[in-house]
Amino acid sequence: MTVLPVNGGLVLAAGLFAIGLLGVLVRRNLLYTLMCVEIMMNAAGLAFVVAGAKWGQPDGQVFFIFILTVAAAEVAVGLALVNQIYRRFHTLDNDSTSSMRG
Amino acid sequence: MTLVLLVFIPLAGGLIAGWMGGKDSTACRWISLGALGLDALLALGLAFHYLGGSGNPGDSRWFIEWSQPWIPQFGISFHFAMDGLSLVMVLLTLFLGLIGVGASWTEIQERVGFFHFNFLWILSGVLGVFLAMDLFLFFFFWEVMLVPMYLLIRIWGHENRRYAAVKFFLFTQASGLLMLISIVALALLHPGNGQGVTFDYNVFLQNPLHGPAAKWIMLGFFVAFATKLPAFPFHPWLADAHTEAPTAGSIILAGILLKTGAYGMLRFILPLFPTAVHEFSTTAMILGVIGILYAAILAFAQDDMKRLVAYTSVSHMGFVLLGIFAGTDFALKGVVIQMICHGLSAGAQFMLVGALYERIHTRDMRKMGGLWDAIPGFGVATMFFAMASLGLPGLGNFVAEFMILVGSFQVAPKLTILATLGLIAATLYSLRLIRRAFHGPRQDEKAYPDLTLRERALNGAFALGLIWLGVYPQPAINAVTPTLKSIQSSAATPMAEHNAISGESQ
Amino acid sequence: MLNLLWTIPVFPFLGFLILLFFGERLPRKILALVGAGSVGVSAAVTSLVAYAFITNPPEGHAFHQVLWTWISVGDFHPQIAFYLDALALVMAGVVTGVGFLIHVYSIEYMGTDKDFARFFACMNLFVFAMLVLVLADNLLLLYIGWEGVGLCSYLLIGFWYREPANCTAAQKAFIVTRVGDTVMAIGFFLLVVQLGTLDVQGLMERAQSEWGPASGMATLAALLLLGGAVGKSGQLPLQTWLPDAMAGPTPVSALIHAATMVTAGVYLIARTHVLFELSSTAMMAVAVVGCLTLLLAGFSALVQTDIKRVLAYSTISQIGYMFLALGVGAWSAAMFHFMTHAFFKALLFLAAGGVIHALHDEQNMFKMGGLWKQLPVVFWTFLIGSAALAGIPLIDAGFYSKDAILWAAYSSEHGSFLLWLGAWIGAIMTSIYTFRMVFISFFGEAKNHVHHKPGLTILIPLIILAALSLVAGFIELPHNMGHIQMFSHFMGTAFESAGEHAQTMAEPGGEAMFQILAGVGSLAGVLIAWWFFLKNPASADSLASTPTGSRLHHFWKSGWGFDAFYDKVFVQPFRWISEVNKADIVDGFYSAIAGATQLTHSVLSLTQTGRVRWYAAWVTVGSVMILGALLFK
Amino acid sequence: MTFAFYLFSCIAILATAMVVTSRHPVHGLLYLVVSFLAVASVFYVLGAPFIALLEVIVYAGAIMVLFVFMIMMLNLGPNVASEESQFLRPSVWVGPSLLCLVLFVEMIYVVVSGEPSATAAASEIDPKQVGVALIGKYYLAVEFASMLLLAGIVAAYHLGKRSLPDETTEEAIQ
Repeated sequence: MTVLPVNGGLVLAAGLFAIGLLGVLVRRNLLYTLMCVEIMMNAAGLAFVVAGAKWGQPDGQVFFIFILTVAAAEVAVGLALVNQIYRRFHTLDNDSTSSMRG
Repeated sequence: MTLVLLVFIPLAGGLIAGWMGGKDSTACRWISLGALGLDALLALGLAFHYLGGSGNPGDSRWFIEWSQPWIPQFGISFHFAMDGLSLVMVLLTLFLGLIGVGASWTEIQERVGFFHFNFLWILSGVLGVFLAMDLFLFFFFWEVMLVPMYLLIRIWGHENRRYAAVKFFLFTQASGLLMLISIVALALLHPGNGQGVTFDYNVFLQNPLHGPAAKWIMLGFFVAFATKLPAFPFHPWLADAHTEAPTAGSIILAGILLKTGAYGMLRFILPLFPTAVHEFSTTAMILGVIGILYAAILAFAQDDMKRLVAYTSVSHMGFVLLGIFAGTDFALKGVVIQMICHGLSAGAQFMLVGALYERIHTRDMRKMGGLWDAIPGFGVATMFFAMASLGLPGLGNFVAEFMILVGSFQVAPKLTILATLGLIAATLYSLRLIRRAFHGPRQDEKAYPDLTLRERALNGAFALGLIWLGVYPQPAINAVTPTLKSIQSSAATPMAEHNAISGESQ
Repeated sequence: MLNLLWTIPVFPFLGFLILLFFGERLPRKILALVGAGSVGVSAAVTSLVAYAFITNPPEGHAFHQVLWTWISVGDFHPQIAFYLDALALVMAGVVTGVGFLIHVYSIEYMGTDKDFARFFACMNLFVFAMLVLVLADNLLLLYIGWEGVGLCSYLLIGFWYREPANCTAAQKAFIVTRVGDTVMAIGFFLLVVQLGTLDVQGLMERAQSEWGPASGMATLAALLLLGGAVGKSGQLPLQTWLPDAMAGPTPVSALIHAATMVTAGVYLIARTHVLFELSSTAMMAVAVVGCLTLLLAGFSALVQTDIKRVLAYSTISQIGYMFLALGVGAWSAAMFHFMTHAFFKALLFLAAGGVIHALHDEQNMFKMGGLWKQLPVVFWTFLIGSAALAGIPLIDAGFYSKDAILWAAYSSEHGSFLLWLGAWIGAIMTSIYTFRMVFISFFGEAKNHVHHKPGLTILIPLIILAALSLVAGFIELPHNMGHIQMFSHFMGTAFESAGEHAQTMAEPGGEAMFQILAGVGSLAGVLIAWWFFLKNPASADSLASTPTGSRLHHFWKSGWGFDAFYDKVFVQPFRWISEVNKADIVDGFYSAIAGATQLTHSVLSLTQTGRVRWYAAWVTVGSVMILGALLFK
Repeated sequence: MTFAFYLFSCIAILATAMVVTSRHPVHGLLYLVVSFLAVASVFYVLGAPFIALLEVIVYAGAIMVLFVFMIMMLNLGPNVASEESQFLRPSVWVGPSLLCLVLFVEMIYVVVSGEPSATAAASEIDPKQVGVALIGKYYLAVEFASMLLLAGIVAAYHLGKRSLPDETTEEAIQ
């Protein structure tokens, strides 16, 4: 009977999430932003799976599947948007695409 | 079922008129006139049957009652009922509705169908308010009359209509929210009839709420109704809404919508929260007196004729507030008469201002003067209704104000004396209106058409109503006597000592 | 016959309706017929009713006719009902009789005015309201008439509304009387709440049985009613509107502001005399108000230049006499003076109107002069009226009625020497200013040309009124001179206590002395006026041009500064407040809420940059803070 | 097993850090694939083989391929890399790093303070269990997920069209 490093798994998820967030905050390229969002979602899924494993329940994994679905849809739409934006502004810099006066 | 029909006819008429509007605007006017006429005939039939002596329903509280479950889980039902008070208010509503259609006959030329749709739906909401005896249903109709009114001001109003409409909406909606909270709190806190939550008026009536909760719930209702009335610190929406609304809108707003506030106080606040009302009555009466004087001073200062008339409404409604919370027999009957008479006199004044605006294209009294020369018919009519508004004896407003003041004199002589000063203030603003618009030298030498036959007829209807109530108000008083008696007896417990005093001295 | 009572007010009302609705379309002759005729019919019916009432008096000397119940609340049932007793009959007779004469007079006087129909409509409405007032069976119905006459007064003072000054005068009249009316309304509230009725007879009974003499409530109620009477009758302190009311056409001044409406206050107090008798304080107040008013108005009348203003101040002063009489309990003397005053003051106004008309609307006496030759009938009738006003002994009605008041002021139980002295000085003043007016406008050299002479419709009413001014006094003679008491006996049926006063007056020696004093006083006044204003005008001017003299002159001319005082204390502050608060400060509160919302919006919209990374950063900051708050709370 | 877990964890962290700091999108993408593979291994270690497979197939496979296609379609020139290095000055890094660090510390704190027994008995959860739960208890959520995917497809199709009306610039002009 092996022992699961539950805390280690959660810490890993936290770390991945923090790095992904850092990427979102720092990178101006929309592609990077999308990638970092993927990282964060993956981290969240990881946390679900770790928690599910801890209690020995399948629900964590089920939720990972849902997150996967969301991620897939998000990437599809997100990349289509990136495509559209690049066509319109000829840049992927998300600071320069803002037309709000705020 | 008759009651449902009463509410339903304007709804249906509104739909048909709205649908016809795009094709033929005259037909659409006739349709709304017809729908209201039909409704008025129905109401008159009821009035003759139940007030004409023969059809007295005996001891029953209601003339007619109709109930059908709506959301039974929460004890909500389509519960309509009619007693003398409701009947009188329904008649007033339909009368002013008919006048309103007449008054907008030539004024409204754009989107006629949609106008009449809104107009009839407002009336339908008002009728529902007067007939609903389920608090949830009451709130439902309360909101039904609000949205079309907003549209009426927003679309067909004068220059500053957008501001006025939004202001109207925000005030009424915010106060309506308070009322909704109060209604829900009342339903939850009330012991009910032992069968779970209920919103039924009869159940609340049999077992009024006491204690600190009653006080807060009562305040919630009070703020909502006082905003609609409007009473002193809640009045600012009124001046803008009345000024900017189209003529028919102003007539309905002043004539009926304000009365829903007074009606709500009579119907709900007084009998449902007797102890809370007793504690609060002095404050409310002070607010009423402040309203009378403050609004009169405001009216005096205005240059805009319509705004002046609007503020007079606030002043007159101060009398209503005073009378309601004085709570004596005299005062309550006076309040009902005042509601009717103010509906007539203010309605007539708004109609005249509207008709005048159609001719001279201004409401600014600084640009008028000497109009009696050009349009003497207007002068006579305006003089008549200005006199009604200042409480000239022989016209209905005098009877009403006299009864209210006598009634409040029984419980609060000092406040009443202050309120009586309102009669002087009313003289000041009424005469100033006449003076600035109709007397003095002419400002221009243009000729304007005098009152048309249609306008004369409408004014005559108003004037006859006021004279009738001025010299023979007894039918109206008799109609509401049983209702007011039961309201008083519900509210009597803590007020017993006052009534005892006034009873002895009579 | 008495059942015709209700038709008396109805005829003028019908006339009003016809003139209102068809006034624009009918020819002038028919308008005149309807306008004057309706009042004439009403006068005829009144005389029929009077005949029936006198020859065959109803039980209790009062006739009561109920039309319908007006309001019925609890135990309070005011009715639309008429009540006829001697008091009401005299009032109704004067209103319809004098009213009819004035209407006839107006046909010519207003003949060229373009608003002929409006004039007669308002006049008819006035007669209607006045009749309702005097015939009312309860105070609430009386109030209809009371405010109705106020409305007509307003409409007629502002008849020539194109002139702003007239509008202002009209407004002033309405507002000032309305102040009094409001006080009176408060009195009504008190009566209803305390006694439970406004029916005059019932009220008097209950007041006697429930309050009794010297009760504080009775005093309060009486004083509140006095407030209304003071406003309507132009007594201190609400007299300021009456001189300005002369802005209306002269027949209006004659009918409303001399003969009838302004005496409504006298009527009210006489009507509720039982209540006043319960309180000696209230009686005293009435007497003092009357006495002060008659003096003040007398001095003001002395320095006016406008002939109608002289007459207006003299009206105030004469009504002061009536109040004095009421205050000392001489009810029938007050009514007697009311009647003679109605005759001679209407006469004076109409005659003055004749002059004004003849001189193309010239009202300044100093621009008249020497008119006695040019307008003989007007002159003689004016002279008769003046004699009656001044109370020239023996020959005219004014002497007898004023003498009765003077005697009562001294001899009655409420009277005193001071009141008599005031009234006596007032009488001297009256005759001075009256004959000043006569001498200045009718004697001396002619300063203006007479454009057209008055026709018969003007002269006949003048002559009838002049005759009445002379002979009306002989129906009531002091008991040392003929001792005729027709009037006071008749009035005694309405005032139960009036007979008692007649007995207390029985001191023949003293009375004769007072009569002589009164006669001498009025003759002396004529002499003084003759000396200063006809014989030796320079002396009057030099007296007026001394510093004290001119200041006093100005002070009196402006009516003792009441107008300026009210303007400072009431009018200006009210205007100031209303002007300051024009935009409604309460609205400011709600605007502040709206403003705060908008401010928050504009601050928060700064964060709407469209920069996704910043949004993410803020989300992060938020989650850090929430997590932190949860962890380290 | 524990050793494997830590090893793959380190790889995942390092690879992810490289993603965030890389200059060229394609490089970043490759690091991302590495990261995903490492996480998939972690899943396997944690006793979730089905999820590990899904991770490889969907994340590292399908989604990354989408990214690659997109980069190829956009055909970003060499100036992108230089532009990126312009943006990535140290001063830009400081604030966000601190923020993320704080968040990380807080999350660690949550994890550490939550449960005294930091470990649990390993027990593999096989795909069958997952399938039963998915189609049994969560059938409604599955329906929603499918609708979401459909919506994603429609949206992506719509946005991917060449000629969309050019609203943004019009508004900018106004």
